[in-house]
Amino acid sequence: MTGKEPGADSLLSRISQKLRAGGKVYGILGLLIMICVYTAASTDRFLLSGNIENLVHRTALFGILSIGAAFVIITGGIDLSIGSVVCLVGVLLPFLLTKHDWTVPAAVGAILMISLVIGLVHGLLVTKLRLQPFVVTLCGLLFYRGLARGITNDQSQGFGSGFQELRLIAKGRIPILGDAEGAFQLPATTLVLIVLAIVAAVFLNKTIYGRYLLALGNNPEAARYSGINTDRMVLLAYAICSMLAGVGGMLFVLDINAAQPSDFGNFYELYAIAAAVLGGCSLRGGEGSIIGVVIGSAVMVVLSNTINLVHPNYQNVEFAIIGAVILSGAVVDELVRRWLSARRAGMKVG
Amino acid sequence: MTGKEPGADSLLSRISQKLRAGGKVYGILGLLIMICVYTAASTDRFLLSGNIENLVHRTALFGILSIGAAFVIITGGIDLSIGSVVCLVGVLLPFLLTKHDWTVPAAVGAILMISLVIGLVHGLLVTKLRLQPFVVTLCGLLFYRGLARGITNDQSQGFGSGFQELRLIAKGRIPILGDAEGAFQLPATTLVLIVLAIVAAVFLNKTIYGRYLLALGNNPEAARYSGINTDRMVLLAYAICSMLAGVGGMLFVLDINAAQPSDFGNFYELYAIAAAVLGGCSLRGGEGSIIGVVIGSAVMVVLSNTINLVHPNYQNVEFAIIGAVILSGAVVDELVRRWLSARRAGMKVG
Amino acid sequence: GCGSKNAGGTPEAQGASLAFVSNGVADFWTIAGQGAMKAGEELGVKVTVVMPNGMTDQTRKMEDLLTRGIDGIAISPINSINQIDILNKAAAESILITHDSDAPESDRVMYIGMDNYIAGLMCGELVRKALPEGGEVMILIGRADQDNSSRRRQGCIDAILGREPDSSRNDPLGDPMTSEDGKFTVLGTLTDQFDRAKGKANAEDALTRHPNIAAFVGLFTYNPPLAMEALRGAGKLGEVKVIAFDEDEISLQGIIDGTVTGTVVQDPYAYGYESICVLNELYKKNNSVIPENKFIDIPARVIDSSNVEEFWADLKKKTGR
Amino acid sequence: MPENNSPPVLEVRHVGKQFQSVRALDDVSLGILAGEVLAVLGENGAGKSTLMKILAGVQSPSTGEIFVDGQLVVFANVEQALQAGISLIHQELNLASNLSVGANIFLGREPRRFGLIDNCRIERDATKYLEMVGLDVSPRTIVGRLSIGKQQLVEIAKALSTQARVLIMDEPTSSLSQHETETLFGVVKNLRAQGVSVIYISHRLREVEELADRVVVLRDGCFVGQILRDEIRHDAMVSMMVGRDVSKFYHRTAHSTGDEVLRVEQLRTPAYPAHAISFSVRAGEIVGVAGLVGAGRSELLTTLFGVTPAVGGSMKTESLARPPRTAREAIEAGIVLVPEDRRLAGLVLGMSVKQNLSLATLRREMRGGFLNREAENRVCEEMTQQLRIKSAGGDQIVQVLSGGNQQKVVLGKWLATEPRLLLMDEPTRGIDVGAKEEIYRLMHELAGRGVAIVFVSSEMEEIFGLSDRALVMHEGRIAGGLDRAEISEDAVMQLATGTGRTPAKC
Ligand SMILES: Nc1ncnc2c1ncn2[C@@H]1O[C@H](COP(=O)(O)OP(=O)(O)OP(=O)(O)O)[C@@H](O)[C@H]1O
Ligand SMILES: Nc1ncnc2c1ncn2[C@@H]1O[C@H](COP(=O)(O)OP(=O)(O)OP(=O)(O)O)[C@@H](O)[C@H]1O
Ligand SMILES: [Mg+2]
Ligand SMILES: [Mg+2]
Repeated sequence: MTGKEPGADSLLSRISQKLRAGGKVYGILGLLIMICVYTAASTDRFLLSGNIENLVHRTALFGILSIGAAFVIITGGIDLSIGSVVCLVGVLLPFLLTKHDWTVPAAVGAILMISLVIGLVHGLLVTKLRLQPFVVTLCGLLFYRGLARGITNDQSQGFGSGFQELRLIAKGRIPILGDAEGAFQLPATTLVLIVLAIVAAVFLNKTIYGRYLLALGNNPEAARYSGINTDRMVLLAYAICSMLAGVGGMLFVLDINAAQPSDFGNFYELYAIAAAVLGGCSLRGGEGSIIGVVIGSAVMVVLSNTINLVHPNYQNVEFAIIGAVILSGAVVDELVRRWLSARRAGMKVG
Repeated sequence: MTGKEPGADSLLSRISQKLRAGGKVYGILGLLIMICVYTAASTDRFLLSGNIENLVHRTALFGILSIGAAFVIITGGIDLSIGSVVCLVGVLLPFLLTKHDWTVPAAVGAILMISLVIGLVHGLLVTKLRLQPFVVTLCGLLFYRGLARGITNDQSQGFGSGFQELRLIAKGRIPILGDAEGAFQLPATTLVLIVLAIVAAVFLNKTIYGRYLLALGNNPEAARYSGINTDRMVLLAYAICSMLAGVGGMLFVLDINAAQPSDFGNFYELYAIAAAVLGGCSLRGGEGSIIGVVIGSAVMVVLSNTINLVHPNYQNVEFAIIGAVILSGAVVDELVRRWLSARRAGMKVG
Repeated sequence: GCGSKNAGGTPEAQGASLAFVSNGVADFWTIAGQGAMKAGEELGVKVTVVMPNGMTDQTRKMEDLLTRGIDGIAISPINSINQIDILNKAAAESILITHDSDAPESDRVMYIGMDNYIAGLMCGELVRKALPEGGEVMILIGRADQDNSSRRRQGCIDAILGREPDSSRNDPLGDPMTSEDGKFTVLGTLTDQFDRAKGKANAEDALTRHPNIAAFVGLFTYNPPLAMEALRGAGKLGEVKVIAFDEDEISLQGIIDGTVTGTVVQDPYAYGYESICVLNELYKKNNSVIPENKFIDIPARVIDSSNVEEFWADLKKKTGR
Repeated sequence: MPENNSPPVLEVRHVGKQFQSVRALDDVSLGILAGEVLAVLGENGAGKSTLMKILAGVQSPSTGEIFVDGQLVVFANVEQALQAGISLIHQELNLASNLSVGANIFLGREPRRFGLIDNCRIERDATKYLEMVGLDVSPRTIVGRLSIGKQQLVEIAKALSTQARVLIMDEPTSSLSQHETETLFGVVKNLRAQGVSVIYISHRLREVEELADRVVVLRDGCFVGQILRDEIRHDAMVSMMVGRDVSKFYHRTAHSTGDEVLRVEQLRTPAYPAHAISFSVRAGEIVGVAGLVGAGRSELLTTLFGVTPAVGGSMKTESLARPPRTAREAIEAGIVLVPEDRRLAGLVLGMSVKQNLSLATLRREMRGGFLNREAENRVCEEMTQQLRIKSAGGDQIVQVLSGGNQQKVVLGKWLATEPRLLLMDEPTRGIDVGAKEEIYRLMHELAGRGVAIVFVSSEMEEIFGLSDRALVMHEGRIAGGLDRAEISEDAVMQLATGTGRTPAKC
């Protein structure tokens, strides 16, 4: 290498690193801000504290699922069973509490246990039997929903008017800005998300295990040759994902108060994965940022809110709009990337 | 090298070749036979020519989608938009024919055109913009259904009691064994599948394009360095997939007579992908067999028939059962594979 | 038209903004939506028709309607006993009435529609009428786990089996049930999750499994046509009776052709139309529209060969299809 | 030799290539005559491969022109280059591992009958080319099952099958051993005789001495000069490449060997479960493992390192009583492996130099599971200095480093763990003389510090330039061991080809 190269190279590497996660995060943040500005400009109801509360609340619920999805995606895998786990958990909680009079700790404990086991099974099938994550979790998608329908015999499960205290976890509002009329109150779920997100971000970026995940997502062989127990790490990722799906599922049903086995959580895995991808995770593995993922889910939540508030008559094309936005996000991201490297080349020549 | 090496190597290679596609095909075929034997043993109604006709008919409809999915999967990609394309096509055909009085050729032509364009757009985004297939087609999944709902304003589109001749393509039965009462008659759709499957199989295994697909699915660089225009081949794969989704979608709606934009074709992409995987396609790309894929879809069709005929009370856990079967299929396949290679090692020792 | 047009001025200027919320996406609801829109035009009020996907979405859409500061909401709760919170929230911040499926436990002002259980009973009666000698009956339905469908199904079964009406029953989906007199057998209920290919397959497989099945009951709009397709395929159309629900044109044509015994129709158009009219009156503080039983009955009707033509003509006129 | 009046078969004028920030080639001009063997030399990152990729239509030049038979041409893609009779054997393997050897050889040029692929002909012709390169496997073999060396031979057979007029070989021998190399030389000389031009890239200067009619040297993407047939000497080339005089290439200093750090008895590897391997290594000893392609050398090392499970046998180190089952076990026992394929198993290409260097020591340095940034930086500092890793700093992505520096990063990762037994598989594969010298120096330093080293090499000079003792493998067995004094080309070749005496001292 020549003397001059290093400087340039480090620029290259720094930019490319930024582009890796950082850049994408800025990108998605920009998108979110744009949508918010547009909506706020179109209707004065958007910024009502009540609406903001709804938005951060919904973002929390989806964000929790998306963070889980992100961990699996970072290992280069995928989890299609998230929605079905949400469904299974969503019907089980009321089912156990109301139909079988379990105590709250027992029910919650059992459900977390089940989610954990589900995650471990996925992980074991992927690592020990070397099955493809897509296949394993696709079977999960079919299996857990079928299970939920079987257990409940196709009947919705709900809390009726009971378990109000428990439901506060999902419905509670914390008056952080005093309880003046119309003052913003922090939804409990948002608090949960903040805590989980911080823990997840620290875990991913500050602990050796996070480093291991990124390394093996990037090159499993090299990670294994470096003495990393890749199997255990992958197992961990799937466990985290299903656990978070379990937590999310419980919060969902506590919030909604009932779950229909046949469609509770349908397609949620796709939202979660989309949010993770929007947030800068590469499905090739080895890349991802927690904050980006959370913003990603916020984008989708706000988008549908925008449609409901500003264009209620376009509700039936909501999906089309969301799809179009995600795609354009990805396209713009790619184009910016190219433009930047073109610029770099230009700078170098000139 | 010594003299014995080639012998050993070629044996090795022949076994491994069998294992690659052949073995898997035998595996899935065995599974299908097992299920059929079980069902036939449990109920004498299973082998009624009427039921067989239903089964081959349904297999045809899903098989066509699965063959399309297989081509994309072989390139190492994935198409999540199949179900939504089925939906879009399924509502457009009656919409154009009944609401807008298009002629049949015009409508069919336009729809095939649309499917083709969809496939090309996917392909271009994947090859030229290097976007991840999962992301591109996930957006497709959201977009095309939304579009279908928008176009039809959420009203289901149907042929009413008209277009009986056209519908014969999907409903017709060909009395190949004479038209004696209760004699088996070949559904027209099955004929379509057979033709498509043969063409696809020859294309994949006997033409250079098929080989190019397999090569680039395994190692795009190697294919490119060998002077293969990989982008064009990938484009082709996505085009084929969406075209077949279009054809399948038309047959579905002609068979069922009406399509509800919000539900038509929901999850069909997952069935198609599952069938392809069952049939021996590797989602890592470079592997796949058409006949296997067709058998794969047959397994899922027969399975749900089995449940309806033998265990109707388990009808609501049907998904669970299908999921379980697919998974055990994958597991057994893997275990057999290992057992065989252990055998090989053993042979070497002895 | 109902009620009175808003006094003077361009309607849009001071018209209320009202919402009509369904419990899902279906033709039934697009017809209802048309009724709502029509009323909106006549009264000069802004009407938003909302068709959510499932309970979570319905709750979200409700929240956002309230954020919009909607003046009145007519909703068909998917799972009323478990949606009290959002319903009461809506009742508090706006004017809430229910249609199609009631939520008596909530603070809703009133209910417009009919009782799905009773409609189910009527459907069951049709079955008994179609099969004087009795026989085996298979029930086809989209989903069994939402209020309207489970009540409708239960009513149908109770009538077929000639039980004392009791809407609190909930029979399992699978196992066959035979009436006291042993004449009628309900073979079971097949769900298809709105997947029509699956729905058709269910009907076909039922025919395969039960050679001497006597009748299909299709409890969701699209089920009867699928049953007819299956029967046509098996060459048993007309031989096996089809009892329909709702007013799919194929079903109506079937009644004319004699391949369908009859259908029980609600009046979705009226649901939509009436709901908006009532909401508008309530918005104008005219509470006289509230009957003391808080229930405007839009009874389900039995449509059979005797009255199908005029019904269909009327329907076409209303919906312009 | 070639008659110089006719125009060059292939010529580039003022070619430059710019990657985002890297100037890989800068105004390079050169031509090659019919029937000429042109060697292109240069340190890692000099731009050799880039230039070749441009000639073969894989990449397009940022500036400059290409001429074939004096005609200006522009290659839009590989196909056009092939049409023009130019074929390239890439530095990295580029085969479809799911297809058969035959299918790979004719990939993109399948013979057809009635529009369908003619597999019979493929097999027939493939066999011909396989024989040429002396690879004794069936054309039906799935490529993925072959060892890297054999795959390299398949690549060569593939290139030969294009009937090219200009055959470009980018480090074709990097994973070939003496035996295959000589077969290859035969092929090349043969081609030259037939008037085919060959551009030959290698870091093995001895090969160049033997083959080349002319040597061209690149440095930092610039043309620095050329050497003609009769001036081609090792030191001449070296000094032109590195711009300085690399004296005393192999340091043959005897090491005072300490006590035994590894004893292997009856160890059997998956590739050759039938053959048991026994030997031992002492502290401070450098043991070279020679053998033909596919002899099982890599398998031996990966088994010792625990990434391929031993089929049987025992292995003793101070802390281990059996073969390790995972790399972690091996590393904790002080055994580390510099793998054969650094891009596949050695490096996390997407991560930074620092992250790669610290990857193996994270656990040891962690504070309650948390990363220890100081330790990371320290390791990065130390290793970058000790190994003279040329990079734009610890945060640079290793992907853009040149081969030599990448290899140093792998070494650094392991040295940071302070190993007692260092296993190296082809440690200088694709590395330029300068870097080679440094790596040799390092190996001696480490040995001097009492680290035991077992290295696999297919390069004869390395075996007798570095080893205190050589083990020669043949089809999974250790055919024999040679003391420093006994190590000679013939001795090694005899054992390697199985014609030698039976094992004496291991
Ligand atoms: N695709 C690429 N993107 C960015 N930089 C590149 C790319 N390919 C090569 N380079 C840079 O161009 C320079 C020349 O690389 P090249 O591979 O031609 O060197 P080389 O002479 O082949 O080295 P070696 O002997 O290790 O093969 C190096 O600095 C390398 O980092
Ligand atoms: N993945 C594999 N599956 C089956 N056999 C393999 C595999 N990899 C290597 N082999 C076989 O194991 C034997 C040893 O291969 P290995 O790579 O260890 O040899 P080597 O001496 O290192 O040769 P090379 O220099 O080519 O690496 C070879 O015969 C090879 O064909
Ligand atoms: Mg190179
Ligand atoms: Mg090796």
